[in-house]
Amino acid sequence: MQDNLNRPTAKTPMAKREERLAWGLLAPTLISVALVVVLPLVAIFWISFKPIELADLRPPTPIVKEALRGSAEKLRIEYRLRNSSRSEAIRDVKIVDELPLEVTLREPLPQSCALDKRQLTCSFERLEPGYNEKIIFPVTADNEDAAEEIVESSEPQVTGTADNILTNFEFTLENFARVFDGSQFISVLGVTLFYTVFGTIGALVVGLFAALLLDKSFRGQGILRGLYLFPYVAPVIAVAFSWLILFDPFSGSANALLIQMGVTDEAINFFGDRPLALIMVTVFEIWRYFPLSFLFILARMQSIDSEMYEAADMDGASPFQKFWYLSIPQLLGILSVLFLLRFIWTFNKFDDIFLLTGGNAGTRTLTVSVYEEAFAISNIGAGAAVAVVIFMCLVAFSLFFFRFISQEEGL
Amino acid sequence: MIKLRRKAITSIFVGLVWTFVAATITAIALSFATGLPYKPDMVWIVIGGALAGFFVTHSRLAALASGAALAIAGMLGFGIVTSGDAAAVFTNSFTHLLSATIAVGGTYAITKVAPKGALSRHEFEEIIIRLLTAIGYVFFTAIVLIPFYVMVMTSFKNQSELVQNPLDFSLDLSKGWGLFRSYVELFADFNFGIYLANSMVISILTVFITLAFSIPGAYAVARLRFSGQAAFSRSILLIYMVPMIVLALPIYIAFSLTGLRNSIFGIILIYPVTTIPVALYMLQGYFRGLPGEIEEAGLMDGLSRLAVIWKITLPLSLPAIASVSLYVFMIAWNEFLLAFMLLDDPSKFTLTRGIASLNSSEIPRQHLMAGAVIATVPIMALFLGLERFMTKGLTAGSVKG
Amino acid sequence: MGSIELKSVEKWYGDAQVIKGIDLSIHEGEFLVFVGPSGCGKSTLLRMIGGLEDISRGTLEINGKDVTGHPPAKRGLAMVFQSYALYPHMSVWDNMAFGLKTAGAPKAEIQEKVDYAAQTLQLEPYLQRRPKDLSGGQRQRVAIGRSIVRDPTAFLFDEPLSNLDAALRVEMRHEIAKLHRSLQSTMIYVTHDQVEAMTLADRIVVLEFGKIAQVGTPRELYERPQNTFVAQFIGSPKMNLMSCTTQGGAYKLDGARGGSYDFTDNAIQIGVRPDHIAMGKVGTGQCDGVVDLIEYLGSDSFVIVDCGAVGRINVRCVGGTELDIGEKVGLSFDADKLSFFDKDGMRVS
Amino acid sequence: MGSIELKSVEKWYGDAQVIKGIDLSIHEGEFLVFVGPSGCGKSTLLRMIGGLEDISRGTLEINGKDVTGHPPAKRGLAMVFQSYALYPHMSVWDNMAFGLKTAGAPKAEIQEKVDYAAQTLQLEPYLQRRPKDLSGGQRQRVAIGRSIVRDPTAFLFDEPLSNLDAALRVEMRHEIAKLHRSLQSTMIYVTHDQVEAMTLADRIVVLEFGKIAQVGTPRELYERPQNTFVAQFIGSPKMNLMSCTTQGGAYKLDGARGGSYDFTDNAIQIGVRPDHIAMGKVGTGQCDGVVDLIEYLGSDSFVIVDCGAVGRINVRCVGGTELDIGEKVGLSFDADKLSFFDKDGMRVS
Amino acid sequence: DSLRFWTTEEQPERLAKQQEMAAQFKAETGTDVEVIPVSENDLGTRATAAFAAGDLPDVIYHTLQYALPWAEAGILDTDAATEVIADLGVDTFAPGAIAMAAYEDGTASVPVDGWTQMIVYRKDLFEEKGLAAPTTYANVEAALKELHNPPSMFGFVAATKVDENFMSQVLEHVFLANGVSPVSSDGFSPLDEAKTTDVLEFYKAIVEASPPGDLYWKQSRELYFSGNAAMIIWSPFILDELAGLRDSAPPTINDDPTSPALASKTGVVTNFAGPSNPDGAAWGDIRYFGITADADTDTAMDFVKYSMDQGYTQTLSIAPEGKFPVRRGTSENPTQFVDAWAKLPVGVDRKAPLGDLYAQDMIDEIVGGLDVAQRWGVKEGQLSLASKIINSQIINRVVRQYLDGDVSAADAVAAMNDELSQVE
Ligand SMILES: Nc1ncnc2c1ncn2[C@@H]1O[C@H](COP(=O)(O)OP(=O)(O)OP(=O)(O)O)[C@@H](O)[C@H]1O
Ligand SMILES: Nc1ncnc2c1ncn2[C@@H]1O[C@H](COP(=O)(O)OP(=O)(O)OP(=O)(O)O)[C@@H](O)[C@H]1O
Ligand SMILES: [Mg+2]
Ligand SMILES: [Mg+2]
Repeated sequence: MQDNLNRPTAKTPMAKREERLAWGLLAPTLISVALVVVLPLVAIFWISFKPIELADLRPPTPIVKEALRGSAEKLRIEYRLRNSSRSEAIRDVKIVDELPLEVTLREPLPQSCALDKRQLTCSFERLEPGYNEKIIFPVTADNEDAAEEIVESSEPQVTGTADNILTNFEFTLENFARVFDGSQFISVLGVTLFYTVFGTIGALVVGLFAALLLDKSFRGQGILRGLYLFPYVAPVIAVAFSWLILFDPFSGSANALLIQMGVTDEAINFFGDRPLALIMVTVFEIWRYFPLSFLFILARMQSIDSEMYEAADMDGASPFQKFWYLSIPQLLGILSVLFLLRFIWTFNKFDDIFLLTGGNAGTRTLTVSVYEEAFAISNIGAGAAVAVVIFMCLVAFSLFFFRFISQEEGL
Repeated sequence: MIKLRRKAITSIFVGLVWTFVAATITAIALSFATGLPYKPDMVWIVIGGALAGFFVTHSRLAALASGAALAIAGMLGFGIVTSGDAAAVFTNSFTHLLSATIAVGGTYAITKVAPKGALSRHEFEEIIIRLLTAIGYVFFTAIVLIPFYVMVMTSFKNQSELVQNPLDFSLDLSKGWGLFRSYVELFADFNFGIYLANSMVISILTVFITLAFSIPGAYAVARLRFSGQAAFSRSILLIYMVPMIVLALPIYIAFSLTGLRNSIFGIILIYPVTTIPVALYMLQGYFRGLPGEIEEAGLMDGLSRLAVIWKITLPLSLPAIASVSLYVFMIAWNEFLLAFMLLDDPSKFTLTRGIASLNSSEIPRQHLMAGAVIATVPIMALFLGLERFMTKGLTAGSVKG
Repeated sequence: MGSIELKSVEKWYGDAQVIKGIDLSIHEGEFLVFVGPSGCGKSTLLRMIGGLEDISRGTLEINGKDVTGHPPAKRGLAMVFQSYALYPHMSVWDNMAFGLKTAGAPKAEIQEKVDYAAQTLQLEPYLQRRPKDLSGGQRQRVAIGRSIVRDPTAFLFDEPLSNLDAALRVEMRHEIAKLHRSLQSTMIYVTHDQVEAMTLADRIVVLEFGKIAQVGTPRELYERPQNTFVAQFIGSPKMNLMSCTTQGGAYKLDGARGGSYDFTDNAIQIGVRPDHIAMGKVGTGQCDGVVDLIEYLGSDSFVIVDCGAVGRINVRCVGGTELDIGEKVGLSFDADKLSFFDKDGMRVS
Repeated sequence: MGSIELKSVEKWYGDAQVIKGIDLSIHEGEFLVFVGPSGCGKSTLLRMIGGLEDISRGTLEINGKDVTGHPPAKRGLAMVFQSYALYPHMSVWDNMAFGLKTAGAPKAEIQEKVDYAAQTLQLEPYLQRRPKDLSGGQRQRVAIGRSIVRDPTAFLFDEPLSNLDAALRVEMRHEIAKLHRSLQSTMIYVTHDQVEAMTLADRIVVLEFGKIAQVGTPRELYERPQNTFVAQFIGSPKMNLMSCTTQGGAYKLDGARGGSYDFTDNAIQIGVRPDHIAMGKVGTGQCDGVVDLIEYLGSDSFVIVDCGAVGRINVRCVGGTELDIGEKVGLSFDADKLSFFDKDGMRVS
Repeated sequence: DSLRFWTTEEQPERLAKQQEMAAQFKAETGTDVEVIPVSENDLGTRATAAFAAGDLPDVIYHTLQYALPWAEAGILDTDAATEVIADLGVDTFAPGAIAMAAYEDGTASVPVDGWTQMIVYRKDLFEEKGLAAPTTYANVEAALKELHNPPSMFGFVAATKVDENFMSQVLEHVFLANGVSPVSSDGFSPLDEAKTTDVLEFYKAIVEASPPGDLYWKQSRELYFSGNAAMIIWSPFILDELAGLRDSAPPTINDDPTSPALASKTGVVTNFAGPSNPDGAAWGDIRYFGITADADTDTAMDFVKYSMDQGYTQTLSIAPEGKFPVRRGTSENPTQFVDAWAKLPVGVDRKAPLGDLYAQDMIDEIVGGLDVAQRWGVKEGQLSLASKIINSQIINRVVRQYLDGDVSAADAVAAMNDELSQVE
């Protein structure tokens, strides 16, 4: 105790040097991660409370198009002024443009406009939502074609201020109301859990089996191990489409084979029927990710002290006894770690289902919902709300995970 | 149970199960190879399997005889596999010889380890394990190979051939280079050359940027003492757990607002950030495992920390860096979601995005599959060529999916 | 019960012959130690006896019964591994009981035997702990306990103490010696530690490249090594070997003096242990030399004397020594304790 | 040039104090050895001197200059690591030249120094090899060579021989001793091997839990250990310690006889090494006992005598012994060689 | 200058034709046109996304359903479209096509071409069994009874994949046939329960005669081509494929994928009638060039004008079988484009004019469809609401629930009315 009180508190120069270096080395990563992970996470919370659709991302801006139209006495410069937004007004709009020397104004300027030397300025207090008007300046020019070129080559500058829905302080709970509304949410959650739980367990069990097969050395073991990793290594889009084609109800080989073998009389619509589609996407998940579990379990198995099995041999244990009493308890650690990690990853999975069924036929998971809401229906706010729900689930999982993993072997 | 543990009974059981497996795989393999309707025949499987299992135990000769019997029975029309083309004598005999060999040979190989008579628990379990192992190999090889087989073969066929007989994957070699028509069209008409180049460039740049960021970071986390180090190494895993779709939405918005959407630059900006945490995690694990004494020797030899990283740690970590690079390359190459959401113009598509566009209209399926093959082949080639590094990379980093 | 007979036992790994025809009978109740340099095949031989490696050629009999092809479980032997090989997920009690459980022994019997072993090895306080919560010595005891409960025909030990620190090693060595005295079972023990071999063994088998170099009691090995390999392998510091010529009942060191020689065969090397050399004035004894290094060890000092053409000779001085480096001395060998070896390195006796 | 001065040096890991205030001056050209049980802080102390760990409190001076906060590169020391720590991706030549290269030495000088070191260490045939193609001893030599080329103020060795096998260890030990003799540089050497410590050191520092238990020459430590820790730590087999009472110029073993005692302080423990006990008839000497175990080692035998309440006493018999287990003997201690310790375990002298 | 042009005609052959036209346009004006294929399913999302990002292309080739919603969302520059039409001459266009895209005072987009949906049926089988052509609900149901014989022959291949536009189209077609519409001139009007029930029951009948699963255009065509379906609903784009002119979608009814045999066995019906609407109706679609709000307006207008004038034949030749000219001619030659169109060869891998492949009466039936072409909301001036209703896929979903037996017909109607009333 006395000693502890006596502990030196000041950092030694060496420690300080090291600390500075460490932060220096980490800085690029920290900044980029903050920009691309932390900032978006904050953003998604913000957006989830906003009534915002995809199209609202475009801030209301005044658009002006300039053209020299007509000829002779009808010759005129037209400024077509529009408000890009149909719901928000724009205030203090100001157009500034250079009036070329080649043209001369024929009529006095309208009230809202002024000419200073060759600089033309028009101001408007307010452009109503959906505003779309032409401002016409009749002009004369000696060479109309040349003038047109010159007039249109100088772009008018336009400025204006408007409320931006992304940054203003208008909030709503509607997005969440929408997410939690009705039976839809329950079913999506149910599907997500089914997919996650069975996908994870399935991949673990299948991976365990594969690892048992390859946990001996024989010629060709390396090739087989490489082969069994293919599903994971290949691009998801390639394998997902292969599956779709393989299981196509009309021209898929799987159906043809089943019919030919007499297992079924009618083509089965694997990815189109409830609840088969959900089972199939889960099977796909298992197929695609068993290699990972297999790899990890195999690595763990091969690191198990082989002397332990020899001791069991001396003790007279049979193969199944060895598996059950020795291997399984030894693998429990890695299995539970894998389960937790894979659980979270499967929960996060989007591509697979999106490519296989697009979330139809009862396979809509939370992640697919984000896409559907935000992009298919263009309701970004609602999509963000689902994303927030996902994120909260994950935070819960992670807390649990770290509780648990700290006792298990570190990964 | 103990009573049942006699070799004869066990063998009959093994014979039944294995004959069924043998018949099924023969039927599927031959169907896929020829397109003819092969199918297993349950009745003869039960009879033939039981008999084969019974006789096989006696001797190698008996095994040979029962194999021959099974094959001949097949040719007489009582085969465990119904031949797709019973008329063709050659195919027919080949079919039955093959299925009988697999069935009987397998049964023999599985049961031969045990002596005759009553089996000890060890011996009984040994047989069961051998049976399960054999089935396991067949099962895994089948589930892994079939989708890839279908993918490759479909890309060589045309629509009408496929619709007419979805099981027929035999190649019409007379078409010669015509078989590659889909590939030629993809490159000629569908810009796959550009997609391939885009994917390459993006993936390689991603690898370099990722390494440039993660190597110093990983070193700091692994080796240097600073306050917050422990918390830091944990939060790397946390970042790992944020789902891409959750991030994709705000990234999409931000990119839309800044004009980075629909640009390769934007993609190159965003891919490394998805891979940096993974790389950081993998590398710091590796750096921790490097003997600290070598670095300390460098310090004693008069190097500064940075020089130690550059001259000692990096050369020593080359294998790990290779693994990380391959893994990152794979992630970038296979990435779909961001490419799909952020890219609109075909001139900027990556391969995965390009394939997605093949699915959307009346483009024939063989094109889609040819696209899939084009995307799969490079990553597979890398994988097979550098299996050691790749597997290491996977094990080290890929709790991620 | 507990005799083991090896008849021309060989082991081949592919084309490499690792055990080159070993004939050995191990008597009931004997404590036999295999020693030899690393890689000479000690572990392989032990594992072949235990049934963990198959025997490529030759036969193995236990109690007169041929068990060459039998699986380990059927040989009735117990093995203690270098790394203990405890089941990490089981308690000490379960570790010890596992063998009996798999054999389907009744509960009461298991309980009784485990308790007995635990008591013998003073493991009672730890029965509910996991191996990872035990010290090295305790783990080693559990490993031994696991063997004891099975009442084996013989115990096989593969370097059981090499993972322990020096002090503990001494202690466990004494315990194993006592255990052997109380159980009176056959024990086969592999080690590369001379001290263990010398102190524990009834007989020592010295292996060299998969062959037996010598079998005998520790004293035989120390005093009458059969060849230069054993001579140099046993004893620390090792025996000094010098070239010599023999003629007419006398030997002569190359480049120095000699002494009497009462063997008929022609020896070309002479071996003498550091203990059996006395230092005297220059010109006395068998050869002269200069003190090159003095290693003071407290209880003894070893003086390394550079004798020119004869070589560097290590001499033990019990307790300290007053010599200085660079001093010239004469060395005389204890005539009774000399060993002579012929050109094949075999003892001439 | 090469004196090193530690002043109240401390090391804290968080709340744990690992080095507890060490004052030590290391003279120029001295061979100093740190010994102590595992975890006592030997490596930490060495690494603090080298600059690989920072010094939490206290100062370190090299050649009279305070270098406490300096990075390793600026201290001019060289270190040889237990695992050799060679750069695996460089050839032997490059390994040795690396330090000079980073210091920006001219080519010719590098070449000369590396060649000289290679010659000294007989590494010339291997200069182009990678470390992985060398044997353990050669690697160790390269590690030493790497240090030599840099002409360091002092050499630091952290258990440099512990990865070598016994025979090689002896050989390398002799080489290091010779190296010190020829270079005359300051060397600080960490080991847990007594033999190395005793044979190599000019002075030994015995560490116990981060504190210095005793500093002195090997002979001082062996003959006059300052406390029971050093008494038991130095010497193998270790010193026998027995409880005793002292009164009126005489000591008496608890439960046995005694002898004369000429100190004023009250000792409660008596220590005597196995070498300094003679066996005689029952009833003679300081105590009686029964022979419990005889460990025959060839050159010596150690007889463990169970003396009842006094404890088990280890006695050395040079060469063999004719005793049998169970025989009764009387033990007499060499009166000149006794050590007495007070209740704090400190020597009474 | 350069223009970006999004097109939903993304098959390479069709793309090539458009690129050809772009090249001609460039030769003429020096303006580069980048032709970017966008799949039809993505078009809505992509356009909105591009609008949000401010990087809309200059011109979009789009279907009727987007015209008004996009005009309202500000994606389209309707003034520019109106001006183009005025410049080309309003009266050279088919008035219906202009009317369908009428927006405020002008037109939302420039109409390009159109087609009507048809019931494609196996004339040979109908004749064999003495069945009447499937022009009415009753005729279809009668034919199902005779011909449905799975798995070798399915009576029909209906659309059941909820998220495919195809299902919306087919359903709208069937609804229109019975005169049922969710919009009136006042906006939303609840579906008539009796009439809708007729529709639902009819639809259930054809679904029951279809194979199981999520069906859309792909399966319809595959099954019909392989000779396993008696009737399907499809667009005229099927006409060349039916005749074996396209290798990527070959008829597989016999071993020769290039044979026109199936074409000769096929009949089509465009005008389809339900019990409550004996006059029947045809579901028609018009495609438009939309000039966007971010466009380089003048250049974009030039491009559209060019495509509708000098390049118009080229535009139609992309797929003449499915692109009937909406602009009939120029003011000088009012039938110029119609005449040119009739001579355009159809097909991809092999070519032949439609007239060579089908009997004249069938061609008349095909082309005549455009006269009776209808869409919800067109007559009522509520096309934009109708588009929203369709895009919401509510009808698809509820109908699917009804088909799956989850709800009764009456409940389905109620559910649709309830949900549709909330669409705005
Ligand atoms: N599986 C194997 N394949 C090939 N050679 C092997 C195998 N196992 C052992 N060996 C070789 O057999 C020889 C004997 O090995 P063994 O382990 O018995 O030596 P050891 O005497 O126990 O050595 P140590 O003292 O190092 O344990 C060695 O040369 C080793 O290389
Ligand atoms: N980074 C650290 N954090 C906390 N404690 C440490 C750290 N490094 C070493 N220690 C502790 O400091 C003490 C001294 O360690 P050190 O390595 O110096 O021992 P040592 O005497 O060299 O032992 P050995 O003989 O086993 O090498 C040990 O108790 C160790 O647990
Ligand atoms: Mg060994
Ligand atoms: Mg240490």
